[in-house]
Amino acid sequence: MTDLGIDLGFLKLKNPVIAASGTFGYGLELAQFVDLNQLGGIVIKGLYFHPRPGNPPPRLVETSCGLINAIGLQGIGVKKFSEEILPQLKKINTVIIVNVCGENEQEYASVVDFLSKKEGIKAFELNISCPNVEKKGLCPALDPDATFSIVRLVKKSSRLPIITKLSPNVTNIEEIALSAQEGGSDGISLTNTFLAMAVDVETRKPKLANVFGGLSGPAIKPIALRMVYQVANRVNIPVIGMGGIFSSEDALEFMIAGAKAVQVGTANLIDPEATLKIIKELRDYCEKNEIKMIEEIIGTLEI
Amino acid sequence: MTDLGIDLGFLKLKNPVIAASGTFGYGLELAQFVDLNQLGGIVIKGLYFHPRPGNPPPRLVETSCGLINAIGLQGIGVKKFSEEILPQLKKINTVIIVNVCGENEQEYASVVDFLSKKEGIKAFELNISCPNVEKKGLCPALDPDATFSIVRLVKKSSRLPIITKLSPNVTNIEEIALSAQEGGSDGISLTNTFLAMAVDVETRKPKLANVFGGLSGPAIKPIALRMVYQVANRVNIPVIGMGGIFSSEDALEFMIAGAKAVQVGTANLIDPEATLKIIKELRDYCEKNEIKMIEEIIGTLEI
Amino acid sequence: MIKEPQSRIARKESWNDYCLFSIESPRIAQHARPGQFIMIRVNPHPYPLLRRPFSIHSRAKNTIEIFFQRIGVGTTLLAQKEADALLDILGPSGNGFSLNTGLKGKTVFLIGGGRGIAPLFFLAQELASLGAFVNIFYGGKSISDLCLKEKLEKKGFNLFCSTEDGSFGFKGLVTELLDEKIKNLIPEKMFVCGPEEMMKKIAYISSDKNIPAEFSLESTMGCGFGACWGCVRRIKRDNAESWLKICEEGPVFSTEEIIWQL
Amino acid sequence: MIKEPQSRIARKESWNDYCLFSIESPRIAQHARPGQFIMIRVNPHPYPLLRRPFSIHSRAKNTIEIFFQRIGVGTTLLAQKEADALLDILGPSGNGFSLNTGLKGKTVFLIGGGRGIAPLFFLAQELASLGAFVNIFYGGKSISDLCLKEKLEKKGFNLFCSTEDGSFGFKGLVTELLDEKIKNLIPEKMFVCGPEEMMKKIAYISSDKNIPAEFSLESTMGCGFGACWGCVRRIKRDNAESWLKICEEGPVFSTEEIIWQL
Ligand SMILES: Cc1cc2nc3c(=O)[nH]c(=O)nc-3n(C[C@H](O)[C@H](O)[C@H](O)COP(=O)(O)OP(=O)(O)OC[C@H]3O[C@@H](n4cnc5c(N)ncnc54)[C@H](O)[C@@H]3O)c2cc1C
Ligand SMILES: Cc1cc2nc3c(=O)[nH]c(=O)nc-3n(C[C@H](O)[C@H](O)[C@H](O)COP(=O)(O)OP(=O)(O)OC[C@H]3O[C@@H](n4cnc5c(N)ncnc54)[C@H](O)[C@@H]3O)c2cc1C
Ligand SMILES: Cc1cc2nc3c(=O)[nH]c(=O)nc-3n(C[C@H](O)[C@H](O)[C@H](O)COP(=O)(O)O)c2cc1C
Ligand SMILES: Cc1cc2nc3c(=O)[nH]c(=O)nc-3n(C[C@H](O)[C@H](O)[C@H](O)COP(=O)(O)O)c2cc1C
Ligand code: FES
Ligand code: FES
Repeated sequence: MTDLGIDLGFLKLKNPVIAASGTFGYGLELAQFVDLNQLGGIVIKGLYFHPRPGNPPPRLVETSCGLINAIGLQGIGVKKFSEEILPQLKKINTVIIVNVCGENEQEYASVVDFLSKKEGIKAFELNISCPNVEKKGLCPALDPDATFSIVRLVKKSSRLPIITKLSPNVTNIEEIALSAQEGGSDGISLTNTFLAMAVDVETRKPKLANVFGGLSGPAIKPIALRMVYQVANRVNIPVIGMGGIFSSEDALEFMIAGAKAVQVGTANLIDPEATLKIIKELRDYCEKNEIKMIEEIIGTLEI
Repeated sequence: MTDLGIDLGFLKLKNPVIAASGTFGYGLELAQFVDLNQLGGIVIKGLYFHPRPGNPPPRLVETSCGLINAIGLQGIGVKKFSEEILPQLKKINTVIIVNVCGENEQEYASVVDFLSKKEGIKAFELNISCPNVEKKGLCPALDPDATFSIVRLVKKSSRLPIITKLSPNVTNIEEIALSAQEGGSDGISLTNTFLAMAVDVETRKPKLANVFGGLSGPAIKPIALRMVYQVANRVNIPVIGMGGIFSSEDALEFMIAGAKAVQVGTANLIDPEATLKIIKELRDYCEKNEIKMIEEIIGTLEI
Repeated sequence: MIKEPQSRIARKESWNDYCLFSIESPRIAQHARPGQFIMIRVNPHPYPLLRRPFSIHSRAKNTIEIFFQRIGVGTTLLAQKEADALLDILGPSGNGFSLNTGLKGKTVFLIGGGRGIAPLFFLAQELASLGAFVNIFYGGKSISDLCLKEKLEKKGFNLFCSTEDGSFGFKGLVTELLDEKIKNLIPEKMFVCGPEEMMKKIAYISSDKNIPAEFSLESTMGCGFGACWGCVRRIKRDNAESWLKICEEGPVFSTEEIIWQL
Repeated sequence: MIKEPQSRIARKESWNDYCLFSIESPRIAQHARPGQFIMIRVNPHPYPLLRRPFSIHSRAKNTIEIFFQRIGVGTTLLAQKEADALLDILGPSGNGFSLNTGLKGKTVFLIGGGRGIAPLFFLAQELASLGAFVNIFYGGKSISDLCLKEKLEKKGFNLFCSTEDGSFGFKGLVTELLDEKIKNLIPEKMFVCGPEEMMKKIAYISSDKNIPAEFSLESTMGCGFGACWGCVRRIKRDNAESWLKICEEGPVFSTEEIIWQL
């Protein structure tokens, strides 16, 4: 019987498969399909301090093997979350990570500060990389200094480990990852979505009301995998990889390239059981290849 | 009868559809399928001054709606090209553009200098953005200064217009485009391929001998389109758009977003008649929508 | 909601641009209510990527029906499937139309444009069994859009058809036909599904003549079960406007609730 | 090369992991030579993206055959197609095996591993008609990999079979079987198609015993018509080694030409 457990140092997971933020709602939406206790972890949909209306529709466009979204981080805010959602999440035996958003550094800090006082959260994932809030797709994760200063500030106000989530829309992903590490981040997750757009050629209007959105899904996997490989070989804090993971083979590619754990996003929307399917297939792969502990395969890529 | 003609200022095209470099060989390989005279133009496979061996195989990996290539710019060099290929290309009534490569600024200049003296070439496309020559995917197009200085140098030694081909692997594509413009580039083409990789989970080796390669095809279209839109709204030289164009609808998305012409790459490999099909469909679209000159639709995106 | 990864297509019927499947899915059939929908994964590959939503067109003991129009890649691939093929479906999703006993003996109008007729057939049967007098308005561009008219007649519903080209029934928009009829017969309630423009016009009639009405809205759906916030529409509830997930809170809303966007 | 976007599957035969299509394509049939291949577009969508190469297994007046193994997404989708389906194909590609009249009355060995048998059947027929004595070595993991053995026997070729599990014929690798036979019968020439390892071993035998041999190589192909430089293998010609496009210059090369990579 293979041990699928993963030790991130700051956090232990029963297996490497985590539900990615924004594709798993507040965790409970998928309970009707998935035994949440079996998951390695759940990253909650991005939370600002106050409730957010989100973007007008259309918010989604399907592309070839991809999905562009411009949800705009519609959300209920930290107060309602901790009063209405968190109590139910506590009953689930899996690691709950809150994806933290902010209009500015201070808001990130306030969210972390507020939620640090609550029970039931194991870590924060700093979403400094959402491309579809500001019209031009700008976000702190595009700049090393902005990344460093936000991470450092938030780390101060947090009782809990900080995972910094990076944007793929950069020239030098290693540089950004290093600044997050310097800032004191306990771990790094990547990638968020790729800034993208689509045009309706009949109306000659953008297909998204927000014009720009974030591309996710199988289309981006080869680029995300490359970035995860680059970062995992550069930093010395744990890296959580994601981007188009739909199968155990996808997950294994990221882990062999150096990711200690993976997040599954878009796949949940198409198959709510995707995470469980991947966990099962990972176990099969390990048994077939006589791997006692799945951690053995992390970063074993032969060049 | 619609006028599909495009005036780039420095170059007139009979239609906006150009075959992209590296996917159309030296132009003649597809003559068995395509009446080359009907094309808006052909960009020749990247040429260094001297012949190049290229990378060891495997050079290709198929991904979800995408293709990662690491050909490594295998090629015959300028001498053999101008002696054996160019004479045959002269017989074709379309615009021939040579895709120029170099190990360093000087080599770019030498290629342009050598070929400027030959008949039958209408423009050069500076490939400063090939991700799969250097192992780490580095190239001049990742840096504004490198871009500026290479363009300025080459422009000096060239009798012919220069189109600078940009890399999508950057944080700020507008900035790079502006430096190319400052450097004196007559036009800009984008995007080249996205730095990517794939892992064989059975052997735990990279699927490409070169480890990294460039991702192309429908998968990248939404990101490439976004970048073309950003650049076209920022520079005042003509922009040629590409990235996953497989149909006239794809081509129209790029033109409505601001591209004056488009290049079709990977699509040629799957359907050698792709360019002709797109030209025909563009004509149909214009007639259906009573567009007299296709140039009318360029940059008409309503925000 | 239930995932049925292997639901057999028991029967297929097809027309030029439309297709009808009867799908074996006892558990979904058992819970289905009019106005609810299912999410179908068109094929196991990543293209097309997302599931596609389809209203439940009718329900039997062990089967549900869907009736759909071929408008793109997913519906085209779906229409290529034959009887006995297996479908991966989720459902039943959403809340559906409100069926209150108060409608017994009352006149109701069900107004469907093109594929919009899909959910109304199921609804009509349930309303009839509640004892309401069901009048169905069925509009299309041309007679070829009215594939279900015989089926509806056979069930004995009072049917009014319209085509824009006049190839069958009233010549013009279904909303114009409605304007006509409503002059001498005011329904207790209207139930509507169809193109945005058509629903907007009827929403106007509904508030103008204050006849209560319910509308089944569409939007591109990422998941169909509330996880992505992709399917929102502008809705007014308890005097507050917000972007509501129509896959969960809808797809059916009342005249007062819907804020129509231009 | 010709593009035939609408070639009908005239006949389909299938086994557990293998499938055979007879495809109507008069123009490709007319030009086909043994060792050449066609490029098939598995479906009109962008997934799977690239065409897949398949050797021409046999040729009749208006049809060609392909024989293929299901190993992934493309071959699986292809194997799901039924007779009368239309295929988008390019071909004939490559140069194929050399057929010289000098082989009249001579003994030749054709050695195929698994799906590697595909091009050899066509070749065997042509060599036989040239008057050569054709001996076919047909190896597989198990008897289920030897689907074509009856077909080959019927044609009257001298057939030697091997399976790794001993479920049919010689127990072991086809190269071991070859080692046996070659002791008392030295062929004039060998023609080989199969897994890389098998071909490497036979290349060694070829140069060791200096028996001329030709090998049909594989590699991932982007286009199949020389446009992408994706399909190269290391080849020695006129004393110069280089990466050659096997879709144009191959897929068939001789012992002396091939530089085997580890
Ligand atoms: C709750 C709900 C219930 C539905 N019930 C039915 C039904 O019973 N029968 C039926 O025929 N259809 C129904 N639809 C619409 C159906 O889901 C879409 O037609 C289908 O998803 C289109 O998929 P496609 O891949 O064929 O088209 P695509 O290739 O995805 O799109 C083709 C074209 O159609 C447009 N389009 C895509 N989705 C929609 C949409 N939801 N509404 C309008 N235009 C769209 C696209 O913008 C594009 O221009 C329903 C939609 C919703 C939200
Ligand atoms: C010139 C030529 C002629 C061929 N003739 C035949 C034939 O007659 N019959 C036949 O069955 N096959 C033949 N092949 C091999 C065939 O093209 C591949 O099996 C097919 O492309 C696999 O496609 P897929 O989508 O099913 O597999 P994929 O999903 O693309 O790949 C599945 C697995 O198979 C591996 N793979 C992919 N392509 C190849 C390949 N070319 N060789 C070995 N492993 C591969 C992949 O790495 C992956 O691990 C030929 C190949 C070439 C180059
Ligand atoms: C509909 C949708 C909503 C998302 N919302 C968030 C979010 O709130 N916070 C965040 O950090 N990432 C968000 N993401 C990004 C995903 O978490 C993930 O990083 C990205 O989609 C790539 O992974 P995937 O290809 O597996 O989806 C969202 C993605 C999608 C598709
Ligand atoms: C096999 C292959 C070879 C290529 N070779 C070159 C090249 O030599 N020079 C160059 O500038 N771009 C090269 N490219 C990039 C294409 O020209 C194009 O920029 C890119 O593929 C995106 O367009 P597409 O998605 O339509 O293919 C190559 C692409 C492929 C797939
Ligand atoms: S479709 Fe995902 S929330 Fe409604
Ligand atoms: S497959 Fe493209 S050159 Fe050989």
